[in-house]
Amino acid sequence: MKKIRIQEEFCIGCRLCEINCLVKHSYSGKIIKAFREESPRALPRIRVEEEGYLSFALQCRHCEDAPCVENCMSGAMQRDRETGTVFCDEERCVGCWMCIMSCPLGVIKREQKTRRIASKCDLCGGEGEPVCVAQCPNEALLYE
Amino acid sequence: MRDPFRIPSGCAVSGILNLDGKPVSGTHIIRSIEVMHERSNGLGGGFAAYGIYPRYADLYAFHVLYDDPLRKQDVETILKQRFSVEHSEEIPCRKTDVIKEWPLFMRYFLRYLGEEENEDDEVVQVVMEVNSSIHGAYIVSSGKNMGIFKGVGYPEDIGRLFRLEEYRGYCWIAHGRFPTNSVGWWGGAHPFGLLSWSVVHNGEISSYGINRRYLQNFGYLCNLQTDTEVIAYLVDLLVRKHRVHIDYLGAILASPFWEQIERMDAQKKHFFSSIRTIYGGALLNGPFSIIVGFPGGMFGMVDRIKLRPMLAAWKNKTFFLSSEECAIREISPDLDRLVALKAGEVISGRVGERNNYGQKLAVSGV
Amino acid sequence: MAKSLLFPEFKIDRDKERCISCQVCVRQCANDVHEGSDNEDTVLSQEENCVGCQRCVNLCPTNALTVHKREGGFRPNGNWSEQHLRGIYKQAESGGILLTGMGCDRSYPIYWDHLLLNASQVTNPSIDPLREPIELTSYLGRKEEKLDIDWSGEFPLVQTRLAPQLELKVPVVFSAMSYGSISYNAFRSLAEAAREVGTFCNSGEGGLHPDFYPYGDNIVVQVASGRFGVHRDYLRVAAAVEIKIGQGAKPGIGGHLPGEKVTKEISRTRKIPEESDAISPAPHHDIYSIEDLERLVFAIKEAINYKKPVAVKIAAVHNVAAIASGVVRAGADIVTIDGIRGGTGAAPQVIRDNVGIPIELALAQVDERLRSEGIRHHSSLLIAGGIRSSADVIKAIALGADAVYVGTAALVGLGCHLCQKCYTGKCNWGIATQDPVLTKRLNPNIGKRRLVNLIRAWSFEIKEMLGGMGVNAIESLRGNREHLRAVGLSKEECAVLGVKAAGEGW
Amino acid sequence: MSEIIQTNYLLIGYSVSSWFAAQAIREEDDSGRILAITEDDKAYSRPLLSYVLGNRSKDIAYFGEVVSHNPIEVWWGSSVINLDGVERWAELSDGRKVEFERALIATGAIPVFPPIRGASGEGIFTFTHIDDLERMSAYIHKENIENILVLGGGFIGLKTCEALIELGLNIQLVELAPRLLINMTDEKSSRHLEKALIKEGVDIILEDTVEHFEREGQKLRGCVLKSGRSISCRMAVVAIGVRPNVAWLKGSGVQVDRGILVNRFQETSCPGVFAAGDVTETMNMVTGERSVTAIWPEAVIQGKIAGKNMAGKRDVYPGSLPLNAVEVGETALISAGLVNPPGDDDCEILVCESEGSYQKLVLKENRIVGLVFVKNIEKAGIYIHLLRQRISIDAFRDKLLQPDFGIISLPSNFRKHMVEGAGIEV
Repeated sequence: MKKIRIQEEFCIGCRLCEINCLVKHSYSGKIIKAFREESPRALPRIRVEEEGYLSFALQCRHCEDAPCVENCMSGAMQRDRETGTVFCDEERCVGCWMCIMSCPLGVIKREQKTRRIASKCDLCGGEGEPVCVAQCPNEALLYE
Repeated sequence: MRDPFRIPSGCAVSGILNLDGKPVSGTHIIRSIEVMHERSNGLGGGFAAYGIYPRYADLYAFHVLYDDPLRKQDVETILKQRFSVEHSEEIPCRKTDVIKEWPLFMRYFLRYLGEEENEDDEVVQVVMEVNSSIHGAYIVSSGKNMGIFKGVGYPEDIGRLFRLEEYRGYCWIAHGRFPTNSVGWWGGAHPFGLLSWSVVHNGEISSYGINRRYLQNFGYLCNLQTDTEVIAYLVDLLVRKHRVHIDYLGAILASPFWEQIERMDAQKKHFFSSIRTIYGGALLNGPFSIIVGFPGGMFGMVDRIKLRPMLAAWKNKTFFLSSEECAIREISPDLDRLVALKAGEVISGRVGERNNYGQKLAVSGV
Repeated sequence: MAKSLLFPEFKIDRDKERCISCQVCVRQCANDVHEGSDNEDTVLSQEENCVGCQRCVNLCPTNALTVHKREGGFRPNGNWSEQHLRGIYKQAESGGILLTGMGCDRSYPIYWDHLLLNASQVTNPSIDPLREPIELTSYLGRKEEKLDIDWSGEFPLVQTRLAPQLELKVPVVFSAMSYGSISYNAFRSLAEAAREVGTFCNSGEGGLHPDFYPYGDNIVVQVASGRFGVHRDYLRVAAAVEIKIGQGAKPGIGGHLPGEKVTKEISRTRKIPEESDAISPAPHHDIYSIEDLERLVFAIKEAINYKKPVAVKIAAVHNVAAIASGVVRAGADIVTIDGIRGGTGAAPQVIRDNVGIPIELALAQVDERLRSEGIRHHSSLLIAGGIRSSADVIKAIALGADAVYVGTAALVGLGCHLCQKCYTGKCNWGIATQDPVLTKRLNPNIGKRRLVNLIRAWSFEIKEMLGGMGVNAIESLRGNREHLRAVGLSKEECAVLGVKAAGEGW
Repeated sequence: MSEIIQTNYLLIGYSVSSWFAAQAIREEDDSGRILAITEDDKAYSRPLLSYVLGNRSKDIAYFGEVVSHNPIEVWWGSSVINLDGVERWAELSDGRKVEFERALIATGAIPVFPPIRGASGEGIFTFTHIDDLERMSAYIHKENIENILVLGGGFIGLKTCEALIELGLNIQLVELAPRLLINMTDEKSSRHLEKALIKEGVDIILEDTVEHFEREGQKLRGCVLKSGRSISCRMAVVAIGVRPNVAWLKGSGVQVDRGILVNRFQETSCPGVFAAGDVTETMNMVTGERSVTAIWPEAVIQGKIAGKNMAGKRDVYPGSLPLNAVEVGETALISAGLVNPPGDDDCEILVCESEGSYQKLVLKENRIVGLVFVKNIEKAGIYIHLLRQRISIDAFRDKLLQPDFGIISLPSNFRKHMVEGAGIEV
């Protein structure tokens, strides 16, 4: 399966990935609306970590033996059998946070929607390049 | 008066060579070029003939055009500094219905007075000197046992003016001119000659500017602003001075493309890439087909992507080159072989050589 | 400290309706112009430090920012321009030489813009580059006057051994920009692009980082007055060696890489101690005459076993034609001439803007001079200094250049916005900097792709123009000034350029 | 003589451990017969019970079923009443006998129900089984319940509270210990949780328990606590703990203490008989003590390892790690490992507190051995990973619990392995 490859040597720490991810997963999908009008504001499903001059954007690696999937007792966290994407079925998610506990990268968040659910990278639905990759100004993220 | 413009031209070219060296009259070449009347527009025509002065075969035969007869004295002064004039006369012309006026044409048979090994270079020097410094006089041809006859008019009329049917030569080349802009000037007509080279040319040399400057590096001054002039000088430089084999002139003047060279075997690749690296300034770009006459033969060549026509033909011991097939059939309806020259190809014929039908020479054809 | 009389050069407009306070601008400005407020709801901008590099504008996801020249700061005055006034204020405050970067930005005539190209009509068919080959391959190096060929065999055998040549698939070479003046990633972009398109890049006087040795076949290394990083392997790994005498942006003076830019890797590359200033003297202290140059040329040729061409780079100064002739006679296989608009990482502004002559005039004169001396084929001519487009390239070729160097154009291709602040080391585009936060902003994979695209695009355009002229090999245009005509130039300028006025035929 | 069935693999009980064991067996052995015996009549996720009660989840069914070309057989509504771990046969409730090569005991745990006066009769529930869910829902609805007593502030008690809050009931939560989730919390984290519960209207009564229930006829009326306080309620949920379901193993030859004793391969004292999940007693990876760790993630990993070993591979169980999460209102709490080290232990404690948020790490010998996070829980997985992997925190000790702590803080090789390695490779 295609994965997002992180090239930390080219991450410029601009956090446009976070911004674009947030917009992509917002209600309107429009940047200004998503930031200024939608409440609660959507959460980015990618996290830029920084230390000194080093930085990189981290999101779900869609692990092969994904512990979040195994540890999800509702079956909301699952792997799309065709694309291999690990995603959370928001309908099924009950917010038990087993996934958060079991994610070694800490890339699952609690997000307030109609109720609180686990929110993580869904590779933007698995069709085409995820926005974080497509919009990374320096190609620090590759989808390959 | 000197034409200040370089004249891009259309044109017809034709050439006949008897491979046994038997002289034939000028009638044939006139007939041949006349067929291609439509390729000329009456602003220039001319002929080169080889073997026409057997009596003075060892002497330089200078044809000199005097727009201004007063310059005759100046020219002769220069000539006499280096040569002894063994014989001189006005070139006989006849008034025709079409051409009623013409400038003075003189011919001089000259013996070089200096060291033998320098004589060709001296001749070139004198030609350059006269043509660039004496306004109103112009050395039309400067070879041995050959001569160039040219002027403003259709080529067949020029032929008749110069009474070429009375000359007998083993090789004839002819040119009918279609300049796209021109003031009629007799010196601007083709063939263009230097030493025993004569060049007729159909086309336009896009690389003229650099060819001219390339030649400048070697002491050739192109003052006549004609494409044909650079061709003649390049041929002289390459063949006479750099000893390039005529059959391989195409490798320089119409070289194969790098991508073709890439695909060649190592030996050829080395040859062609060396040639291109060194002789880039001599590459003739743009459309052309040319016939070059030289003592004992002639060759034809077309540009590297064949933008102008040229055919070669053989019948018994006669070798033909022409822009159009009709011009060959006119004088030899049945042919042993007829081929169209390929891009960048040189086809030559030499007196005493077997008919090669152009086969071994397609070294750089596209 | 007394209050400065300077005020911001740029004005930043932030569209409050569009700004989403995402702080991208804050994070991207190395000059600390933007600042997030404590509650992160608003972003403020302090214009004093803005250099107008447009990095924030480019990355702002909502296009909320506009950075433009601040208007009306100085009272209009035809004589006392803003540039002069700013210079005086700065110098009155600092007491130092005004530094700047990139090339001369004065409005001297740009002759490229006064030269027009020819095209075929009727008498000569133009050639369609999509259907017919059009060749841009060029060879740089000394050309023999003639070839000795043995014609006796089945196939002719070339007897002459050709002098070493640089084969260029496109007559555009990336000019000397040292690792040090530009970042590792910028240099990598250049080296990889050069290899991809079949041309060369130039190490500048910064030595060659070991990582770039594998690119040696596409690198020209420089030997300059500081001799930084020059050693046997450096000379041998490269495709050619260039002795740098002068630079168009600062003829007659040396160079200075401040110690803070001499990082560990640069120290390793230049073979100088870390954090020490790298000072290139104004002259080579072993070249005080043309004979001395000849000795260095041949010393280098000896060092590289005569296997690669040796170039000599000089700035275009008043007597350039005669100097170039001397350089050719001193054994240079390639003469590089750098005009007044050539770029630099740092130069005194007064020198950059006032010393030297435009490259077009220098090129025309040098080419003509060498031809008239019959030595044009002894050296190839590489010219530099303000080549901005494929049109400039082709005009340079027609004037007589064998190939052109592009520096600024390549950097612009990499993202440079010509803020002219290279000397500060705070290049927000990651080009002219060694700050690891900034250098990673230039991803060499992107950089390479952009440069390859640029050169490809230019070569397509060059082919179109050549085809239009009915020329299918670049050498048939080289020095072919018949294909150039001048507009709006005086007779003297036309004469210097060796170009007829537009309207004149052949 | 009743029918004798032969199978390669017998799974006794069919919940999470068995699912993952079946999956693991199938990865190694695509042809062997796998037979599962379960009392249930469908596969469901036990931890979902409270969420279904609280209407957070519509469905109790577990979504991640076992996938294989060769399906496994499940006999629903059946149970094993006798097992001979030495002779390798099991007797089913319907009298059939199954002979097996390998068996997995995964019968889970059953609620502890204390002997309290008045506890028998309607209105009092335990909450670990799908029948409990149905009965409770029906009872709340039928009896129009408004007040409810939850006895036990442990994990199930709190999960029950979460659900009952969603239903809008008034809850009284009684816990004998001085704080909630006694093993998962410390004083401070428990206070955060209590505050959140109170905000949701829960009445918390600590250090107390039910002395007896009071009834009005059959119906529950209330209870009296040890402290003497009396509470009126018509329904109560008893959630004071679970114990492994091992009673039926008497005479099987399988050694049992509190739970089934297993070795590192999840194999019981009877070779060929394995056990996994809530029914087992395993070694705690932090303390090294044997205990029952009745949580989903352990059931998963034990099931996988048992399955692998049953199919003839060798895979070793690293030890159990108690961990869990609860959320009340906005307050989420995650806890793992050793939260309250015994006083004589040379443990180091790092704490980071801010408004509403509490993070505590327990370190021992430069390794993380336990944590409890309240509210700010999203990076807990990273710390738990470090705990599981026993990574020395020496290189990044000063970054622990810093707001920008992340993968970037970890040694670069380890970090790259985590981020770029195929899969998780932990």
